[in-house]
Amino acid sequence: MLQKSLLWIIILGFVLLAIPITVEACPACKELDEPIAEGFNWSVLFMMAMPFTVFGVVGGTVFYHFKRANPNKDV
Amino acid sequence: MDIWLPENVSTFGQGVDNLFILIYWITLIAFILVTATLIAFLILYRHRPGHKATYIEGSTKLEITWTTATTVIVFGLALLSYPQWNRIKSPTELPPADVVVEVSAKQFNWDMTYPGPDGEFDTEDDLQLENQLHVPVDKIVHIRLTSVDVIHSFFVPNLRLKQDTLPNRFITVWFEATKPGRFEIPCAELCGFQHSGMLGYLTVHSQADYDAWKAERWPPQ
Amino acid sequence: MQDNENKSHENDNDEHHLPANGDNGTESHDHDHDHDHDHDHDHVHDHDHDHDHDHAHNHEESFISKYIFSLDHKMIGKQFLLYGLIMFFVGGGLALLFRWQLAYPERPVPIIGASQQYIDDGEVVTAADRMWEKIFDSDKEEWLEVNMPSGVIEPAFYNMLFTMHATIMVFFVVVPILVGAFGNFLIPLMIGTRDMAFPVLNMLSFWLAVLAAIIMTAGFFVPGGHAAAGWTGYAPLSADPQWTGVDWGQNLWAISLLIQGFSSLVGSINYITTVINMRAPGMTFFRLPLVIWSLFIVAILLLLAFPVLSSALALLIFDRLAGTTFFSSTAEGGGDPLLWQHLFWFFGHPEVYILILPGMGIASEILPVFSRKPIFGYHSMVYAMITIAFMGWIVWGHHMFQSGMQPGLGTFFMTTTMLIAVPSAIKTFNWLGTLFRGSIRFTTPMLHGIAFVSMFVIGGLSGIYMANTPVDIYIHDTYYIVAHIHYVVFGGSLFAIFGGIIYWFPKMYGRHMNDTLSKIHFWLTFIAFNCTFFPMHILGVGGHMRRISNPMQYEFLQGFQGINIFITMSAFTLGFAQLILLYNFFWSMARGKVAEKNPWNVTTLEWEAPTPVPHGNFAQIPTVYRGPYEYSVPGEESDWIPQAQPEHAPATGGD
Amino acid sequence: MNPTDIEITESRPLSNAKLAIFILLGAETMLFVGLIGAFLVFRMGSVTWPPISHAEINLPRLVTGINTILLIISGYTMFQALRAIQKDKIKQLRNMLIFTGVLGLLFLGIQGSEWIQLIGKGLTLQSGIYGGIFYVLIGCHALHVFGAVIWLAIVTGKAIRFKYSYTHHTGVETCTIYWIYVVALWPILYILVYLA
Repeated sequence: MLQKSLLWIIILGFVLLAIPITVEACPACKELDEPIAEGFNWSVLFMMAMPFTVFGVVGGTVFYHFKRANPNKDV
Repeated sequence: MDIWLPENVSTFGQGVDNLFILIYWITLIAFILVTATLIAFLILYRHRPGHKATYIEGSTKLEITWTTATTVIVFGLALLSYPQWNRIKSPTELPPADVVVEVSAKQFNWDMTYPGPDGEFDTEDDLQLENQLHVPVDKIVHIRLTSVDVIHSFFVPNLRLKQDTLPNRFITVWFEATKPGRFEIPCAELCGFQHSGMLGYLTVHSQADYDAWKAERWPPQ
Repeated sequence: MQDNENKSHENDNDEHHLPANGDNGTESHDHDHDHDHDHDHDHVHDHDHDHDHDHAHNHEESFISKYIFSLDHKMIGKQFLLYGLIMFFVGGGLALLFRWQLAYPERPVPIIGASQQYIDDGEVVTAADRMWEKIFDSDKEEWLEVNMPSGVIEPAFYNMLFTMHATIMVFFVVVPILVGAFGNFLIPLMIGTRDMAFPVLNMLSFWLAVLAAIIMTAGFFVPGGHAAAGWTGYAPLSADPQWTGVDWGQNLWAISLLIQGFSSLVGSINYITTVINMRAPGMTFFRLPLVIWSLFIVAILLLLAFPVLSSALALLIFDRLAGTTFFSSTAEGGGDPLLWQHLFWFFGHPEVYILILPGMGIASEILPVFSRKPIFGYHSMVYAMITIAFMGWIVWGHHMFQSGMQPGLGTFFMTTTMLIAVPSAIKTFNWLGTLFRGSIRFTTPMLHGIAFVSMFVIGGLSGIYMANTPVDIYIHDTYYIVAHIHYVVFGGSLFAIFGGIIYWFPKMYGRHMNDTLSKIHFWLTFIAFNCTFFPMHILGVGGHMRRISNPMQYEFLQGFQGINIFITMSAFTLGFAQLILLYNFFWSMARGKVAEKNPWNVTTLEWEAPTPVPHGNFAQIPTVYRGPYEYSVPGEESDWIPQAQPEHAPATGGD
Repeated sequence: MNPTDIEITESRPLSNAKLAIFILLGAETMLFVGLIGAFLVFRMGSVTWPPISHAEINLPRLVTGINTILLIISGYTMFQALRAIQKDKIKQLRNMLIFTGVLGLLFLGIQGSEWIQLIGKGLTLQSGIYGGIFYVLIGCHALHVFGAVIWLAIVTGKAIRFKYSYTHHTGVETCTIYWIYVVALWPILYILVYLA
């Protein structure tokens, strides 16, 4: 379990570190004076989130059904 | 690497090269370590009569060690490259221009437009050149890149500069050449059947030569 | 160093030993009554319980239902393998053609170019010529005249060649073999079930793939030639026929990939359902062999990635055929030239992991078996694969560093991309850990496995250069990228494929592949591969752009011509070496040494099935008692304990 | 010592068919993610939306809003159909299925007539990205509704021939999941394309 949590902590750390960089850089995109940059920003954020959402929802549904059927069983 | 990398003639090129060389050493050491370990293991633990494998399922301590080590190294590399990247590409850190040239890519040529004596584009005194880019040495040059048809890529190996050109959009890149000379500007993005051979030339003049060239070419006011 | 977690799993296991009532209730197995495709299952069961051996003989099937429209996962797997190998030679042949042009620009290609000269003289000389004449009548001359006048490859034709080389290799070779062939053959066998969840869909998946391949190859022979915008098909180049002169070729390219998308969709639904729902009793997720884990993860990636490509392809087709302007900003009210890259790489980067993850899985199978040791850090291997897969979704922008995206996004994507080095390093170190204090047998599959690890190390390390944005400014779109992708996909995936073919050949065809030929093939491939692709790093550092047909046009590249010639020579050797594999494959299928049930002494379930594997795979569904890599367990007499061997039973040594 | 096949499959809490539908919906979502991603680039990347060239085009928000409500009702009736068969009420199942199908066809019909009007007003597939992405996005959903209606017709046909029972109705279940997915997707597209 330890490796798993360690891995996730590192990933989380990286993402957290990356976010301020992006945010900080984002005024730069506005100074490009091109609204199209705005379009890509939104699209990137949306598309980045979706695979995780879809995987989470579908995986969660399946997991819920399995857990409800056998609360104690290891799948 | 110096024998492989073409001569660098831009101010920011050394930064790129340094990062390249740093990564080169890091990856070389990593490669040698891993390969040496691999070969050593292959020899040491080859199958011999009477020799039995040891049951080892893994080691959390080791996993943590190498996970942390790699993370530190790659993150260190990332940190080192932020300033270089911003210096070259960030529009907020664009140094003020001494010379501005508009480069419009088309199948299969580079159209260079100089603003002419009045310093404004889209006026009558603009100077149009095909595949020839002339700039003075030690001066900051802004290139306004665009394209009339498909995506091309403005690549000057000696400047360590590459930027795709997009139709109907302007992207400004900059460079400051440190040495006079004639350098090639290939197109680095597939742009059609004559992509190979789409080639321009960058001529870096000394200030005096550049003034002479200007006097000769630029239409009188 | 015992892993605590494994222990706790073992305790869990005792709770769900299933009741021991194997032989009753066999006739009332109307399970899953609600699905149409399940007759096949019922059919299978009747057989299995009636006859404990040699089911295949009693199974009355016509040639067509057995070999062509087969519903059996093993046959479909073999069909995918054959299909992938055929396309491998098509794709490889294209590569050799354009390699010739790179080494000797403007010189006629040998053999093909030569025969063109014979035709010029009015002679038809070779059998291939005669066949071609029959098929295309006199069109061949016309076709060659357009694409290869006097045997020299035209620049436009050159673009078609590398476009198709990459498209075929990515979509029609590596994915079909790794996912289609190994996935179909291995998943039901290794999780201990009789077939895929939906055999009809499985068959559909294969035949859709064949249809896609036919459409893709047909593109060469339509007027205007084949797609010539690179395998990435960057719009606006691909969006408007006027930029490339290619009309129907590009449309067929897009249509073919749409069909391929359907095939992948159907296949991945099947894989995911099978892995979740059909595992043998006791086969918990953390007892799955790593190759099944990798295929499961890849199926999820394919499922979620391919539809995005489909949407992009749909927009592209609309642009080309319906007059929309999604990708061309030059038109009135036009769209955005970067949109295609945005959508394509959102699919494209996960696709890269689709190409490599099953290779990792296969290597993780082969290494423990021939080191006679458990895989080092099973759990961290699984988590590393999951991490790699899901990181794939947040790094796609690194393909667009120089495309004109905002530099701020570039910074973000660089950070996430750099991160992928971490799980990749974990995997590499774990493979090394697997070899540590093992008892290594240098069989041919093992050689391929080791080659996979070492080539993957080079491919992975060279990726760091590209991930680094400032360095990427320089090496983007140069041969450095070409070297990197080939070290990962050829050095990685294809070595895993070769290793996997040789390793599972005894189970697939009941015979061994000829070991001498396999070894010759391995060493030739290994050396020629490195000679072909390693110098490309040097070319890339020299600034050699990819996708140019004639490097001699550039002054700064003329010094590299020697390297280019060397690469071409090596590439031809590499191509020749694959003929050995081809010959060995077919020869061994008929004449190879007959294999026993479990020739390599492997613990996983596929080796529990009789050889050749009958319809329905197992006489009885096995029950799984332990993890997949129990080799050299202390205190055991035998150095391997099969997954299906009950607790505390005396160990058996193979057959 | 070995369990039989029947025990293995029956021990699974989700049938293969239902599981496959959930997985399929994941892929369907990603198809729309690609199209919506493209839409966002255009929508958020434009200073004015609709673009100046289409300023006079008014999307029929009200009619489509009513249409949205129709579709949501059809989702409810579809759910009732499933509830009916779970309570073994075959007749109610049949009625609800037919009702749902009619609502679905009505939705498609209204959409179609709107399209004809819009094309008449000059909003076509060729009129720049505004028209293009509108027809592709809404058309893709309409195709899904169309597919769902065909599926529903098959299920209804089976229901009329008494093929389903209290214990035996996965066909209805999978169709319901798909239908509700298509219904649930619509309001998102409606808000994105018509209102935002």
